[in-house]
Amino acid sequence: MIIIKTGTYLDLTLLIVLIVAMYYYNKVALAGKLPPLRTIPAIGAITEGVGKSIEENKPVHYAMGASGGQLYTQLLSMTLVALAFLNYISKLCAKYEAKLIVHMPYQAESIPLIEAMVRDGYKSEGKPELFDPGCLRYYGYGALTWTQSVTASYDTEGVGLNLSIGIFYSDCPISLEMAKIKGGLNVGGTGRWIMVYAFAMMCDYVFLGQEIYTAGAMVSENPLMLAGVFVEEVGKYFSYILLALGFIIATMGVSAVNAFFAL
Amino acid sequence: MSLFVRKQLPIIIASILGILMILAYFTTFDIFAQFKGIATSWVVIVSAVTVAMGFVYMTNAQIKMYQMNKTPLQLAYTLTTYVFFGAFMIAGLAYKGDVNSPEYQWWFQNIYGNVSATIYAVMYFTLASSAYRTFVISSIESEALVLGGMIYTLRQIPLFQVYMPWIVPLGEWFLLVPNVGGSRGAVIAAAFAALVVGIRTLWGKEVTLEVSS
Amino acid sequence: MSKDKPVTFWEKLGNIDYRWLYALSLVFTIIPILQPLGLPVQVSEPTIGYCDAINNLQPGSVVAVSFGSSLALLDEQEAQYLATWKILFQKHMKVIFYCTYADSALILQKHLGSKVKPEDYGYTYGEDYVWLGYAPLGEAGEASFAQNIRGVYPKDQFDTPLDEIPMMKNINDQSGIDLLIFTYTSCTDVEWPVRQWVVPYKKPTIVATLGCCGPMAAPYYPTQIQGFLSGSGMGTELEVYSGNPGPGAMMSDAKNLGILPFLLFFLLGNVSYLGKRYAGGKSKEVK
Amino acid sequence: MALFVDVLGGLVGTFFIISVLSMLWKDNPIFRIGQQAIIGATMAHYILLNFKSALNNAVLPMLGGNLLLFVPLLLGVLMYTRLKNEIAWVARYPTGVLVGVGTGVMIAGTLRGQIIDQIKNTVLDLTNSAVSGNMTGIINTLLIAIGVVTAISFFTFTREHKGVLGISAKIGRIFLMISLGANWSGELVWYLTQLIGRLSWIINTVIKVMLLGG
Repeated sequence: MIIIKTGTYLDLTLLIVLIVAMYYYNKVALAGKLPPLRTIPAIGAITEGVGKSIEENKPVHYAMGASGGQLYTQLLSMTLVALAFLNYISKLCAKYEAKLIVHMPYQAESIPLIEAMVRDGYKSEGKPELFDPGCLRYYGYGALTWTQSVTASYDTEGVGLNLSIGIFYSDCPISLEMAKIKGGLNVGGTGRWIMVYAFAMMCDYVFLGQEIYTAGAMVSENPLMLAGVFVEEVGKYFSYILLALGFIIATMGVSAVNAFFAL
Repeated sequence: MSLFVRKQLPIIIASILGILMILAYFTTFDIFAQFKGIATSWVVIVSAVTVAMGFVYMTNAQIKMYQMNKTPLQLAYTLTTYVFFGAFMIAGLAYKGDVNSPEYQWWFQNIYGNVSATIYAVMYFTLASSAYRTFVISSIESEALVLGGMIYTLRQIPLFQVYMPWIVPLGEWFLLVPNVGGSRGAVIAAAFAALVVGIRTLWGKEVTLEVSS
Repeated sequence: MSKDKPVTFWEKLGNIDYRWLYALSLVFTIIPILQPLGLPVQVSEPTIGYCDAINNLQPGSVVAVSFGSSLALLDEQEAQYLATWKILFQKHMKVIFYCTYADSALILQKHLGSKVKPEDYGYTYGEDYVWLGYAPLGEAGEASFAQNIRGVYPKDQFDTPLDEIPMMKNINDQSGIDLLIFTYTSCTDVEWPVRQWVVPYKKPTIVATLGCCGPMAAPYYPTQIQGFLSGSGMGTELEVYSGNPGPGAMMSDAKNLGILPFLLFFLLGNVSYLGKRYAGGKSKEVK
Repeated sequence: MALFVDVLGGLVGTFFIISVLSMLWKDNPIFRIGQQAIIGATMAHYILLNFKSALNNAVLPMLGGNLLLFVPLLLGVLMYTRLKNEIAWVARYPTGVLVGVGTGVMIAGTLRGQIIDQIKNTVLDLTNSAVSGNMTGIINTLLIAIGVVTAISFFTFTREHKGVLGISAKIGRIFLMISLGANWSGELVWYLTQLIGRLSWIINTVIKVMLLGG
């Protein structure tokens, strides 16, 4: 009896390759033997931005997108990365005692995770008393109320650093540009390639596409997350191999290519 | 309550559910597909029930804003929020057809429809001003950015299509060749990163979930 | 705008207050709205293909319109829709409208109720056109519709069972439809009609979408879709090509002029950069 | 002459359009009033839609005998424990359910849609061009393939961008930049259309038709 669906063999192969690679690199990471990663300049800019905020006596703004709290869709991974950055920026704000404002996404189901990340950030720096629940801002449904409210917040409260990481749609061209106009240091990125242009054009420091995931691992300093970066590289080699195999099979014609990728 | 119940069990549940969903994708067993159908409809219900929590946090934020700036104007802003909240709730509950009633649709179209369309219009200005700042030919990368942006912009403006007809095929070429190559590569790279996050979650090692515990 | 105060002429050229750009853009956009200029429009191949796909059908052919439009994005697509409805009614097609997005029903109600009334073309509801109402189909729903219309829409918008509607008597699935017009606002959705209508049934299909989604639709033209419209620009082209003036002409005029301040500022930004780079040290300070 | 209710709608709509556009000038009470009104309106809209959905898809079917639907309803209610610190840990259960299901959906969708199909399209485009013998097509699809390979190489983090990888990453970055420019452009012209649409609505519908009766 065939238990694996036709048309998913290649998918399964790739998944197994990644799982094996993760097992291997997790062991390497726990043994403390991971080689260093290429630096991403935007990471350093986050600390710089917190310093700037303190110097100017303005708050640090963190945004994960108007629709950035997706917990059960295909974009979940970006929500998790955005939460990792939220934890990081909370720690930095607690450490340097900078004021933090979190512009929450409209998905109310993500609020418990968001609050937990911020609380943990303050707690792990030994300053839980500095956490202010009023820093978590919720603006109702959709991008239009979110973009307007974020802009209003920049206006009334000022903006030192604006860190925007997560799932962004047509909300970021306004929030990023307004932060820039109000004198904020913009740092951010999204995994949604179609919107990366806004970050590339409006941010002082940008994480291009996949860089948010790698940067997320770097700021966490967690060996297992860093190991994930190496697993991603294994995946990329797999894609090169698949591409090469495809071209070899292409010499047998279009139908052969279709048959191969239908595996 | 034990540490296991408070911390580890929710992560184990997440892992088991994730694995079951993946089995539905890979295997021919109907039971997994049925489970997937139930689970995906349940999460929508969970999410729907959670929605009022937003109201609590919205109120927190409104109070915070008023505490920061105790002026009559700020009070008026805050009251405006609740007046419109009430108006929409009444329009959505009091009339036959609830959110589909003409009364609710009047509110919805005139306010929500216009504001959402205008938000897109505002983006024209923000994109234009960011390009004024960024579209400067200072390196090979920025030249590529400007080239991709400006040629396709001109291609979309009717006047340039008429008086510079060559801009049409050139704009299309930029769009369908280098743009497709670059974006495909970026999508594939990001997809691997997303997969790794997913596998780590199933493994029970996703740091975000551990922190939240 | 940089935080440091610009000193030289070149720096000032690159640091003009953005509000000048905003104000100029507004003025240049409003002029053609007040006074249309009638600037020329060139009709592109995909638009011709789109229009001809309807023109080439015999009168009385059945056209299904999968209408997935959003209120917020209507400005970008209304010219496409209005011109399409006019062509369909002028050519005496039998039309099945079905809405796939929550806002679509409101839009269609307005269009058929006041902007392009089918009755003005001698149409009778239920005999020449039907409106099946709203259901959030998605790709799976589109596939179901192609296989069994009644499975997805057992009743029309006005709660009449399809079996009681004369036009729908012999139309049960895709085989009773001669052309699909698929309208959408999420770029990747173009794959839905291709996968669910074109590949399995080789059904002639044309699509209408936003300007930014054109690049995603282009690879399917002309092999899998006979034509496509992306954005109000191609909506205007359809108006011109089919001889049905509409809101698109004003849109195109306003676009032609509205973009000019941006182009000017783009040039200023680059002149400023080059000036700073090559003449910055020698430039005269402007107070 | 337009009906009073239409005129009122037109004026309300115009107020909100001007309110939003005014934020480009500077912070002002009209913008803030509009913004606060929208928060309230969208909050109510969101609650209405979701409670209606929960009522129709869970509560009523449950009362009709489908008792299993009590589980997602309960999970939803458990989310509110986050509001009280002492029992906030309970919210991890519904969160775990959401994330677990989401992870499965994400992995399944990503493998085929975003990786294998993208590679397949790259191979197939070039193959089709080669089969048809169209030289321009071959060059274009070859360029796409080069773009794909080099763009992926740009996202290599475990090695420094030097030597062959450095060249490849540099080329990849150029492809990526062109793509960003094209995306920006597609949206710029779309947003310009939206601006025209709103201004045209105020001028041609509200002012000319509703107020002046033209």
